[in-house]
Amino acid sequence: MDLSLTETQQLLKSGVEDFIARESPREAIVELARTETGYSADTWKKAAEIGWLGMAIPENYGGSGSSLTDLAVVYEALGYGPVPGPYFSSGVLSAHVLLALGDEPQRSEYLPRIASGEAIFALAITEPDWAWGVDGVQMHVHRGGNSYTITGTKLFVYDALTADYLITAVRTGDNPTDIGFLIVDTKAPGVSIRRIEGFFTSECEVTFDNVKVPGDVLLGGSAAALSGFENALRHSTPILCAYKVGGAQAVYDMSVEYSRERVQFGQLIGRFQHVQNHIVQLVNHLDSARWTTYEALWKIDDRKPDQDISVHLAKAVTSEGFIQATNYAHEVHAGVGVMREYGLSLFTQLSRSLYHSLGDPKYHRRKLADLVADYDPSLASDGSNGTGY
Amino acid sequence: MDLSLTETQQLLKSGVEDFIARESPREAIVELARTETGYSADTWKKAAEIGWLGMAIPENYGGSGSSLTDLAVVYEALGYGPVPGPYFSSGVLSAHVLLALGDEPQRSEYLPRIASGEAIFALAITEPDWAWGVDGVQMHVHRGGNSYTITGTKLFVYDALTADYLITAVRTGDNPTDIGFLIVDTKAPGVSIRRIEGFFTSECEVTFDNVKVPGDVLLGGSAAALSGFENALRHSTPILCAYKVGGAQAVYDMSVEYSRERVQFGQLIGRFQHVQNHIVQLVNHLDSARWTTYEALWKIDDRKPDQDISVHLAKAVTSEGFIQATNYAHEVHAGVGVMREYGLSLFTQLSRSLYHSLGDPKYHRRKLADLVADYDPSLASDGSNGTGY
Amino acid sequence: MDFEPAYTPDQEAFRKEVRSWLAEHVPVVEGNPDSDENYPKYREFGRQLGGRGWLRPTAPVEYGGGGLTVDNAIVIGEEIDVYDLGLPPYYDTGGTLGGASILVWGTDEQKLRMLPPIFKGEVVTWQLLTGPEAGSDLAGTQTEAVQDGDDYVINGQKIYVGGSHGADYLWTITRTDPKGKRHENLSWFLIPADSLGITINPMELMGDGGEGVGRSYKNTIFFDDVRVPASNLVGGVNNGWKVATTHLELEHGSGGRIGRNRWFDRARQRAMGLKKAGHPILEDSDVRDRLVDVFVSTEIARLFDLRNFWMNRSHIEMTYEGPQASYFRKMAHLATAQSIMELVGPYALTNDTRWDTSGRQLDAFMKSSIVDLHPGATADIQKVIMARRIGIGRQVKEKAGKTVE
Amino acid sequence: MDFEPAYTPDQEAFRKEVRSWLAEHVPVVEGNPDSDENYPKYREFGRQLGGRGWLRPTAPVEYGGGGLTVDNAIVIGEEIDVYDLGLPPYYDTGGTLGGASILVWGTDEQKLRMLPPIFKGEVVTWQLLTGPEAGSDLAGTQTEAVQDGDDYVINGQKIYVGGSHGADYLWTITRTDPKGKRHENLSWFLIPADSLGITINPMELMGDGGEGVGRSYKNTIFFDDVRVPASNLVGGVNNGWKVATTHLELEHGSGGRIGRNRWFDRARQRAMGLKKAGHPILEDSDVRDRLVDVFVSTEIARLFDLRNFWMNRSHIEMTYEGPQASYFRKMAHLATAQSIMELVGPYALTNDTRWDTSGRQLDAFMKSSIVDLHPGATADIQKVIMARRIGIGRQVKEKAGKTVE
Repeated sequence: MDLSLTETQQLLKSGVEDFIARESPREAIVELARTETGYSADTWKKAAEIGWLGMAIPENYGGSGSSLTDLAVVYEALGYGPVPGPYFSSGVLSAHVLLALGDEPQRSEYLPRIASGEAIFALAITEPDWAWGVDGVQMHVHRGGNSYTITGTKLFVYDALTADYLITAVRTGDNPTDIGFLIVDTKAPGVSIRRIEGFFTSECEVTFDNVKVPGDVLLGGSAAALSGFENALRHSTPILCAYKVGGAQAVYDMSVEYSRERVQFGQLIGRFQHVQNHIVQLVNHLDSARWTTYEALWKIDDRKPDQDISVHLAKAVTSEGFIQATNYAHEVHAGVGVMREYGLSLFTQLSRSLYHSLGDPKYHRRKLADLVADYDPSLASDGSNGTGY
Repeated sequence: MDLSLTETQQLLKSGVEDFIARESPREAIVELARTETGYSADTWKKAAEIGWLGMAIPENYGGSGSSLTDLAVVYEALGYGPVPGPYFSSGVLSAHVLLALGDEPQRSEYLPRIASGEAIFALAITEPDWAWGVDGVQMHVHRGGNSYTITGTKLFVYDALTADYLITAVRTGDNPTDIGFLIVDTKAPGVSIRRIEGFFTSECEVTFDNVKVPGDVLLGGSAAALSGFENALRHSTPILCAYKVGGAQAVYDMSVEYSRERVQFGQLIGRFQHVQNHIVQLVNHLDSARWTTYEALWKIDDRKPDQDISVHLAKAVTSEGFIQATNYAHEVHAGVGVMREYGLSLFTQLSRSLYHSLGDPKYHRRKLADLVADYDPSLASDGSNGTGY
Repeated sequence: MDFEPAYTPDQEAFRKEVRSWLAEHVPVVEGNPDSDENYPKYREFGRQLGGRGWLRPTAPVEYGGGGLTVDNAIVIGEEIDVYDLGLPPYYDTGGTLGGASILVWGTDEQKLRMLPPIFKGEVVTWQLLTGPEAGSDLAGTQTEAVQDGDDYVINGQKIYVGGSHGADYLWTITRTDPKGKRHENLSWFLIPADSLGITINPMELMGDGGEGVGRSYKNTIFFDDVRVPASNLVGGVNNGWKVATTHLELEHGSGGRIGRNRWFDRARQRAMGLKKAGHPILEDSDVRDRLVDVFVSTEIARLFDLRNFWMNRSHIEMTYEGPQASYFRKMAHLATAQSIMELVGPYALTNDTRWDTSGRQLDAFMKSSIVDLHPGATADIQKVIMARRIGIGRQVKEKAGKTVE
Repeated sequence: MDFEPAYTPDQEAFRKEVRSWLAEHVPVVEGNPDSDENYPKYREFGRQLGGRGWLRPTAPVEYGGGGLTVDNAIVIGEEIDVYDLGLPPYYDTGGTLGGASILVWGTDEQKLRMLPPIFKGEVVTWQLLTGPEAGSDLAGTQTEAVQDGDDYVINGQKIYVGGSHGADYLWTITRTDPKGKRHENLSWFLIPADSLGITINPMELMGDGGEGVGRSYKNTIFFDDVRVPASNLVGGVNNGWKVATTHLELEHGSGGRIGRNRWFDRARQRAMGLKKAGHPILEDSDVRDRLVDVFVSTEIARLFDLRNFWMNRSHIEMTYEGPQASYFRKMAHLATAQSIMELVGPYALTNDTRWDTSGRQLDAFMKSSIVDLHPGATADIQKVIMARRIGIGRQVKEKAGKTVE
């Protein structure tokens, strides 16, 4: 048993943290939030050069085939920023989906370009009848000669505005498994994308108006493909969790720091038990998010049983925990916390925006219920470890 | 608008409080909890003489036909004790059911005896397949000649051990509305009753082994009867709520008092914000329970619209609030609070025991959802008041 | 007990009058009511209300109010509530709270001079309560006023002030005796907003738009040698803390209100328009559960406000009830925002013209439920005040501030 | 990262040995394990474990322990966990915590004399931490010890002590310098329970049976001129607070554990047997939601314990983690008890022989989840310690107590 990072991971962690402190300090991130694309293309390029965008991609496709835990080290640091941009959408989620569903020519064509940062991918699943997962996909595709035609709207698509390609889920028939994925060039005629106004970070509306997609880019479309897609989600979700853990850690650090500086009624506010209580609850949410996430990473990296239990648990806990962490931080900070330039509200906004990404807590808790309510520990555990449920 | 008690109600309140302080002080109640029946027959007799057991019963049946708010004044004080005994089961719940469902001879026979305290009634609805309400009634009745025969078990029946008669819900057919109520003499052959061990207060197991019940005692058995039964519940539930409000008030008073006496680390514990927080949360639960209950009482007494909304709201809020109130009180009291002789744990036990009585919060919240999710305020409100939803 | 106001035939007749007048005068606007286009319409409507004495119905006529009974005031409040508006129908809490303070603590001369413009809706007034060094700790303000002849000279800075459309008057608490005892060294001033030396800069808060400053915002106000006539000092020199307790008490919720449960309505209305995988989401039991969460907590908040309204109007001595209502509402709104986010999904987070149908209400609520944790004393401070008033750990309970003359 | 202990072939062989030995020796009992009938069986089993050195596997052999590696100790812990038992398999936290204190602070002579009986399971030891005047405030104890020749004479009272089957030794902290500074006026004593002047009276706590004293109970202990040899003072005169920090630290959860998520199992098992209106309640989505509540919060508690176990055994410096695990578990259990009550209905509240199928576990948990909020420092105190260790409002963080020699 060893719950620490390896020495290499420690080095990776401090490297990433140094890079972010230099390239993307909090003040710069506050400014980025005002821009049209919402992220720094310059930082993106440098991150690609270092190799972050290829970590989820095997070496033969131009990546480094890192472990999920390595990947999580990077994303936790990005979340600490919180560095904005389509890093997760392209370098993790889309990479995993392409790996799971693409055929050899597709992988060879797109994965190296994702790894190099040259092509940005995002995943378009959800629609105006909002529900996470393929059950919510109602947009039909029409086959015509050597191409597919799609018309309709995808909604709440993270990072679509900055993407070159959208992996777009479509319904190919009426059976539950009749789901396919098209790679749509965002510059194709009939595609229009705009950011949706509000408390969102990067959610977009994507409209397809008779968009023609060449016939060789349909991924999946079978039960086996859906299981591959689920595998891609299984590997991506803990990385999103790590990003939120990083965010919650930042919010915790800000709160502890502020408790040591701010004086009211002649005392450091951290001496008031009400304030202490907020930070205690905050660190409990932070550590809950952290250790459920780490256990999920370990289970996948080490091919342990019950991976899905840990992934659903981590996602439910981190999504809720990130929101609660920001709420408690706001109670600690009072007025200062809602001043835009201070930076706390970046995390507040993110915690809300990412709440529904890859499924909200209710979704994951119901999946968890299906897995654990009838769980028989003797079937999954090897009988010798203490982590059976 | 006037949210105060009337002068008469104020007098009633102080009369009841004086009586309880004299006849049933907290120390005596702690001792009663050790006895077989769990209550004082002597106090019961005196309460009957004063007329408390007849308050819910019209004058022509030997009662005083008081308003629900008057009744609530008494039960809030009883809950403050908390005075144990089948007061509510007999004098409120059973009285209301007999009034709603009994024919004239039945009312004339039983209601005066309830009012005088001579006969004790309790209501037996729930069964081993536990679910509140008539949907959970599976015990069939068999008609044979001039009598009914029942066999089976009623479970978690409050106050059955001390009751002379059980109003027993039975299934008369397979339609949802085929529910009848038999008045069963607890001394009839084949009836066996025992208190169930555990954290309960007065919950009992009642077993019927081929019990013959004379044929003229079936109440209800039609859709109209079920609606009468619901009306009896509508009038009884806020009284049970008032009893819990009294309990929560007692727990609050004990906590505030203790915060002013107990010294730790050289300070009165009430000076610690952690302790203050517990009491603040406690009083919020107390006042939430109080005002939702009072509004429900007023709506019924004054025949206002939306009574059911207020009744379900009050029951959901008070059941949860009473438990939370005791939990916070335990945090204030630490070790002293779990010493039996101190008396706090009487309320703790009661808050758990009554949690499921007349339906747990989930039951009432679902009923509330059915009423409010499609609510059109223009249909129910008179358009001039500010209490539309 | 009676949870409803009772109305006489006269009051019902008055209701008809109010109703028909409002039908003619309430401005019809589209989009954000606080936009540069819409705000002036509400401002003008406020002047019209003020002209009839309906802006501050119960205030004495000699001070510009309506001189109406509480019951008639309730009628006006209920009728304007139908339009989802309050009194005044725009941001003027400085006038509401400052007016109450002047009414309790001002001299006759001050009342006759200061109140009519406020109560008639001729001016907009902002309160300045928070300094960069003193947030919750109002009595620790660093803003100073020094007497110089017939004037006081004020220096300092206040933050989180006002809104996006300017003010005519400001009021604040200043330190007038730097060496005096805490709570006995402060004075309360009404200050013309166009006085020389006042600088007003917008502040960017969470959720304000991406480019520049968005919808409605707060301001930072700098005082550099601002001269204010000594006759504008209300309540006596170094007596400012007592004056403050009046508006603090009201701000802490002791005034109460007769309200509707708007957030439940808004959440339900938004949910009615939505489907999930083809089915109306309102049929989903999870969605209904969250809707009940919203209903329960906002109903309790309504009942606390109603109780406070009754206690305040009936002159029943209040203790912890004001801050309780305020604390409960703050926390209930935070939880309600999350319930709404769970029940309508990402639609809670947008004010997009195409995808929002709540009139920007839900998206704004996601932010305001957080921002509102702090103004008018933080949730923590409300708990501290409750504890003192309840007498937790103390035999002598702290008394509530004076809210009526 | 690796969340599982790794085992060598030797350890796996050791596991087989342990497993087969346990299969032969674990007592087979029915009903309440703490009953007068069953307790002696577990007591005897403890002596057998102690004889093999498996009762305190990692303690040095010379002091009566097993002298085993941590990994072998984990193997024993896991194997005994299969039987839902711990080490020792009965109430002896006084031995666990007191043994650790003696190991850290005792002289060689004291260790050789005091530890073997404890570590071999020959004696049962109770800790006496709470006085009527000093609950959370251990350092404020009113129990006094005055030196008289080679003895100390102890007077005072302690409450919430021990269990229902008596003890051989007691240990406590006493004031040995009434005028000394706080935390520098206390001494730590090991006291034979049969000393003259000791009176042990049962206390009735919430949930103890209706007639007389029920299942397992706590005691009040009176000291009237109890003489204890000065050689039983451990850690030095007036150094008792430092000795206390060792067991307090362990009691606050810093030791961690590798555990299973028992409450989820128990809740699910109980629910499996129940139907609601004819349908298995486990098919009800509300019941499944509550089950997930139990799962989530008890899994987090398990992970916090596991992290602490790892940190403690790896000698990583801990700060707030011990009290965090303790605080989280207390609150998680309180919430879990309610979730269980909601998911199995009134069946959660009974230990009735006919209607309970949980082996009295659920009913006992309804009470213990409340009673356990307080011992080993209240939930509030755990938060206070966390705040000091995190350094909330302070630059210098308080250090954790010493738990290993």
